[in-house]
Amino acid sequence: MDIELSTGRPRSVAISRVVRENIRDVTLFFRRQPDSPTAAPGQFFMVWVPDVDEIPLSASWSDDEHIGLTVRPVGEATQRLVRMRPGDYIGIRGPFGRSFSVTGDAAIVVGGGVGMAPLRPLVYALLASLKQVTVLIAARTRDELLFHDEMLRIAESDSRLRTQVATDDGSLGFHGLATDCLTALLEQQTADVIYACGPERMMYEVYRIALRHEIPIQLSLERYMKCGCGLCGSCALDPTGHLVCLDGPVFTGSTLASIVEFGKYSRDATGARIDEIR
Amino acid sequence: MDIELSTGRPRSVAISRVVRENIRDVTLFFRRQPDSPTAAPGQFFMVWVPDVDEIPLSASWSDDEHIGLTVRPVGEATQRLVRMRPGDYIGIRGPFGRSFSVTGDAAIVVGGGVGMAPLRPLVYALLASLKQVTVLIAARTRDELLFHDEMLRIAESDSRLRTQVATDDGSLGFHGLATDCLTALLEQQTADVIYACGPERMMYEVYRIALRHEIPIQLSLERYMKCGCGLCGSCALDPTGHLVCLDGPVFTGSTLASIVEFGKYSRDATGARIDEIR
Amino acid sequence: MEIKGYWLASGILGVTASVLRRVHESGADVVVTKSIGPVPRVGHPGPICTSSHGGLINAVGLTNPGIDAFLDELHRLGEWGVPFVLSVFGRSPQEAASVASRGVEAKPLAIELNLSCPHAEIGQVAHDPDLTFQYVRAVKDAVDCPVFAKLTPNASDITSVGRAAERAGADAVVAINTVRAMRIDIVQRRPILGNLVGGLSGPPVFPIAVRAVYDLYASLSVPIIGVGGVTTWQDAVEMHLAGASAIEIGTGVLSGLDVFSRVREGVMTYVQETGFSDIADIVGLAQRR
Amino acid sequence: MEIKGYWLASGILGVTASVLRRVHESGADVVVTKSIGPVPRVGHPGPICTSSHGGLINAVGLTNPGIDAFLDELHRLGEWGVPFVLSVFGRSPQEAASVASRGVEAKPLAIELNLSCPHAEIGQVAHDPDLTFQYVRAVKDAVDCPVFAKLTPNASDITSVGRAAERAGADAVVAINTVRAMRIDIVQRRPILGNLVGGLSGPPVFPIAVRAVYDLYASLSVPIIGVGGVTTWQDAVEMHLAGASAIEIGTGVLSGLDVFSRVREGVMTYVQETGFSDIADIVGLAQRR
Ligand SMILES: Cc1cc2nc3c(=O)[nH]c(=O)nc-3n(C[C@H](O)[C@H](O)[C@H](O)COP(=O)(O)OP(=O)(O)OC[C@H]3O[C@@H](n4cnc5c(N)ncnc54)[C@H](O)[C@@H]3O)c2cc1C
Ligand SMILES: Cc1cc2nc3c(=O)[nH]c(=O)nc-3n(C[C@H](O)[C@H](O)[C@H](O)COP(=O)(O)OP(=O)(O)OC[C@H]3O[C@@H](n4cnc5c(N)ncnc54)[C@H](O)[C@@H]3O)c2cc1C
Ligand SMILES: Cc1cc2nc3c(=O)[nH]c(=O)nc-3n(C[C@H](O)[C@H](O)[C@H](O)COP(=O)(O)O)c2cc1C
Ligand SMILES: Cc1cc2nc3c(=O)[nH]c(=O)nc-3n(C[C@H](O)[C@H](O)[C@H](O)COP(=O)(O)O)c2cc1C
Ligand code: FES
Ligand code: FES
Repeated sequence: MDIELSTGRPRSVAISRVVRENIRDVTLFFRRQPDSPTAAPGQFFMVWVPDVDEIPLSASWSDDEHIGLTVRPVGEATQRLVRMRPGDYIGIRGPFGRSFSVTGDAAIVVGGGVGMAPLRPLVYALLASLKQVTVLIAARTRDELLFHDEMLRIAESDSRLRTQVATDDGSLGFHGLATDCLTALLEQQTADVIYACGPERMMYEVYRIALRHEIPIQLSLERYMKCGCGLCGSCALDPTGHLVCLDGPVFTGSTLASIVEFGKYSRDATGARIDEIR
Repeated sequence: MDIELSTGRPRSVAISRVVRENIRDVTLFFRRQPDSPTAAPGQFFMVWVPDVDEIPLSASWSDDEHIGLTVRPVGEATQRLVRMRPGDYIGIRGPFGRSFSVTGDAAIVVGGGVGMAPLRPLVYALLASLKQVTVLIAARTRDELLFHDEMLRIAESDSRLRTQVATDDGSLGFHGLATDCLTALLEQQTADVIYACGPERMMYEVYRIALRHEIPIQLSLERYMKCGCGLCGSCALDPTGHLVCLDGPVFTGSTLASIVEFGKYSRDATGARIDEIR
Repeated sequence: MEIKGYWLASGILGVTASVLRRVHESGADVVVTKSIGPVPRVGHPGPICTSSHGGLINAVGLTNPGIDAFLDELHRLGEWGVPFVLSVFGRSPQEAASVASRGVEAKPLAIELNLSCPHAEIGQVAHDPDLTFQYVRAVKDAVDCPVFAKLTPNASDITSVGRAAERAGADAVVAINTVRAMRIDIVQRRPILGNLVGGLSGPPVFPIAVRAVYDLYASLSVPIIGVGGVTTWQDAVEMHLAGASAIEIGTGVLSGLDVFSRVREGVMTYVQETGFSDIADIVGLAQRR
Repeated sequence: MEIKGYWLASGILGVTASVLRRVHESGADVVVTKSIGPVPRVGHPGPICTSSHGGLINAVGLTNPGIDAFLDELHRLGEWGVPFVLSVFGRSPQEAASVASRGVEAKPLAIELNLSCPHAEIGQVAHDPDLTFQYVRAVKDAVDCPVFAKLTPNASDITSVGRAAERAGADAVVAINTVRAMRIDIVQRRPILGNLVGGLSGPPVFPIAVRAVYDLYASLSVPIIGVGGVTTWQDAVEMHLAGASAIEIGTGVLSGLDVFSRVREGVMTYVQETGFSDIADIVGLAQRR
């Protein structure tokens, strides 16, 4: 048993670069410690925000030299993070969890809001494996689209990537929910795998659409996490006891079929059930 | 720092065979644990004698399968050991210490009493490296000679080994001390290295003889040992602070030249100086 | 209940029925729940854990949804037939007793009274024999099922505390909880854990636990439930020989949920190969001599 | 004396002047002797040490030749100009004081009062603030040099004991001594150490020591000498940040006698690279926040 490996110790890293992605989200970069592994698409870090808390954040960027985390401010920890400047310190444990697996030949990738964070490296991984990829970026409004410009730029030079936008307010692309856009998309094209990350309500609908079309899916779930490494149990799913931190955060449709709480309820910081999903 | 490696934990092994070597000494064999190293000639083990104590004993036999310890009963722990039967347990830590190094072309090996224990594997190592070896086995009386028959047997088939015996009472071989025998020997033949183990009084004389003849020597010293691994300090030598367990037990003549207590005094179990050497 | 086998220790994964069932199905004979208090409790801010020189330090801070919400989980465990022990804590003997008496509705095999969390304010109970006596007595008076007292290695004299628990009617003692510890980040120059200090568990505390179990076995007549740093069957054999009738495993689940069956199988093989007929036969054997 | 630098901890190699000089020449700023009592003492039968899960357990049992014989060694240290602290113990405050007052003949930099060996009969002193006060006061009254009180992590409340030592006039406190522990041989089914129980040291106890130093620094005004599990410069920085002015290294010598200079150089580089001018500047920095 290697506790150093499975749990780790928060290691302080200085923010090297801060990139504002849209009116809400900010990407923080730091140098990867040479002796720590790179993060595969879908893996996450436990991020120590000094004086506040430690929270899970997906790697939105991971190469030999740098790691990037894209943060949406929703509470104290994330607000503190998006205000950070180069030179400020955060602590990092990880990467943790199971990554997306690259399968099939034609993929649809559905990202809602900051859910695009783990999907960004996935798109690169899919293209590197010579797949056809349609990425559907959804947000409430055009100013909140994440990684849209970057995806457009890739698509310009790589015809295997197609981009599609959906905004709730119709300010760009499809006017409506990501799920309605996906349904429309599946009338024009087919796919042999769907990847999604975003609000659970959205993912639950994506799951049902995929089920209807009999397309395999992989979704990245969120649950409250205290340890990130299979100790505390706060991220356990009913009724199987799957742990989001260890067995996820990426789950396949067939696993999700056995998770009764998926799309229905989750738990708060005390472990109490709350009939609320994000 | 690997405490498992440097200090170890006594591991219980069952005695597999007991061989009476002469009227005093007994060799105990046990199976080597597959994950523990073999002992080089001159290395020793800390041997836990249950209910009594843990004492240092040299490996007199070490191959892939077995380790042998040759014991002379002098007090409670050693008396308990020589009464052991196959199936009885002892605990083993080690091997510890620096071994003899095989050098030169013609060696003289001088063993006094149970001092032959670490020299037995040395003789084999020297012969394996194609050296000329003269082994001088000394004891108070012929019934106390250690490994004499074995050395004779080797010498029968390997002309590079010559054996010589000295007994205090003249019951076999040279009548007199090992050191007088050595002096006589050096009148007939030369050597480019001398190895010795035995009572310190003997070794001190051997050291002086070698000095006089300008022959390099390696001696295996004994001092009271509690830890065997450089922690407790009970085996430290004046005035350099060399540790017999870690820097020895085998020392070269040039190191011994700086040890004022060599041949003069040692320390008892409390660390107090005693003007007595064995 | 019979005190034997390999149990999940309190606080590791123990906050929902689902995961406790999974741990049981993966091989734990009995699962001990997270320590539950009277009301919901968020616990300490993160980081709540860090590794340290081969061990783990945690300061979860008794995060729990409170006994009312937790009863749902307990009832589910009951429906599923998962053998469980309910761990409880309280800021006073009365509070602990009231949590326990609500909890026994769900028919736990036993109540484990956590008197010993080194990083929550209730940590000091099991330092004091008198206070320990009061807690154990209050809970014993309130419930019909067996009551276990969980002790801390941070007490000057764990055997006095164990004897006080026994006098008060504890049906077993559990030793040990985590050892007071702390890590400091040398870049930011501040303690790592949100709660600053925490409790050490895992392999480093194993010999501390063995010693506590050995000492307790020598001075108590109730069974000892050993816990602390067990990750292999060799560790478990050692803990049994020291005097543990049953063994709880916490941090060891990081090596996989099959740790319980791996340990059980190893111990059973040991017991057979050494000519004993039952694990119970080796309990406390290191005490002869 | 100035309380700073990297010292050899008591009981490791510290029984003769020769080896203490060697340790000093290998890089230890100050060497602390083995704890010395009034009369020769053989200590416990072997085995006196065993490894355990990354740590070391010892039960040497205060082996020492007694202060009379040891004075020769101390005088030699003096002649050789080796900076040394004399560690002493006694079965009563008077006995400890008498050993100390004999010892000061040899002009040690300070007396370190071992109140805390967990495997010898004197182990219980530093569990009790009153007893600690009496010992420290008796030794302070008997000698002119600084007196350090060495504390045990096995006490329920190490800071109360530390405060008692400070009130009695201790010039510094040393924390920590070893942690109560035991290993059992599963083949022979008996405790391994000749003394059955021993004290855990080395990396596993590091976070226990950090926590003790941190807590003591927060409640005392005398300097803290940190000891326990330090083997790297990172450990040492952490210990300084917790509040240690000087650091003793014991088990860490197993990694080589150059451990003192390796640690010192690492800490100095750290201090420079982080913009401080002296190691003293980082002592206790983790306490802000
Ligand atoms: C595997 C995983 C990957 C994630 N990746 C990203 C990402 O890349 N970018 C991003 O912006 N967000 C991500 N999140 C969500 C992010 O962790 C939460 O937004 C963050 O924890 C909120 O903390 P806060 O203090 O800012 O808000 P709070 O005020 O504490 O809470 C706001 C919301 O966040 C939830 N939350 C709080 N703490 C946690 C926690 N420790 N674990 C899970 N949820 C929590 C609360 O339940 C609440 O719904 C991810 C979550 C998970 C589980
Ligand atoms: C490196 C080394 C290798 C040795 N190899 C052998 C060997 O191969 N065969 C053999 O018979 N003997 C060997 N000895 C000597 C052996 O260790 C002692 O004879 C033994 O320790 C005596 O223990 P006892 O309880 O029988 O006697 P005791 O009554 O305890 O003492 C008898 C004598 O042995 C010395 N002694 C006791 N304990 C120790 C100890 N822990 N370390 C060193 N000396 C001690 C005492 O000082 C005394 O002089 C070796 C010693 C050393 C240091
Ligand atoms: C993350 C974590 C949470 C814990 N929570 C509790 C708890 O709520 N109640 C309790 O009695 N012990 C708790 N403990 C202590 C464990 O039950 C156990 O006594 C200790 O960890 C030593 O065992 P181990 O080394 O097998 O983990 C917790 C330990 C850990 C690591
Ligand atoms: C073999 C050994 C002997 C010790 N003897 C003493 C002693 O005589 N007096 C004392 O105060 N501490 C003694 N100690 C405790 C150490 O001085 C130190 O407090 C403890 O080992 C923790 O530090 P470390 O982890 O750096 O070894 C001894 C420790 C060991 C390992
Ligand atoms: S976050 Fe702790 S078990 Fe998953
Ligand atoms: S025997 Fe302990 S240092 Fe050599």
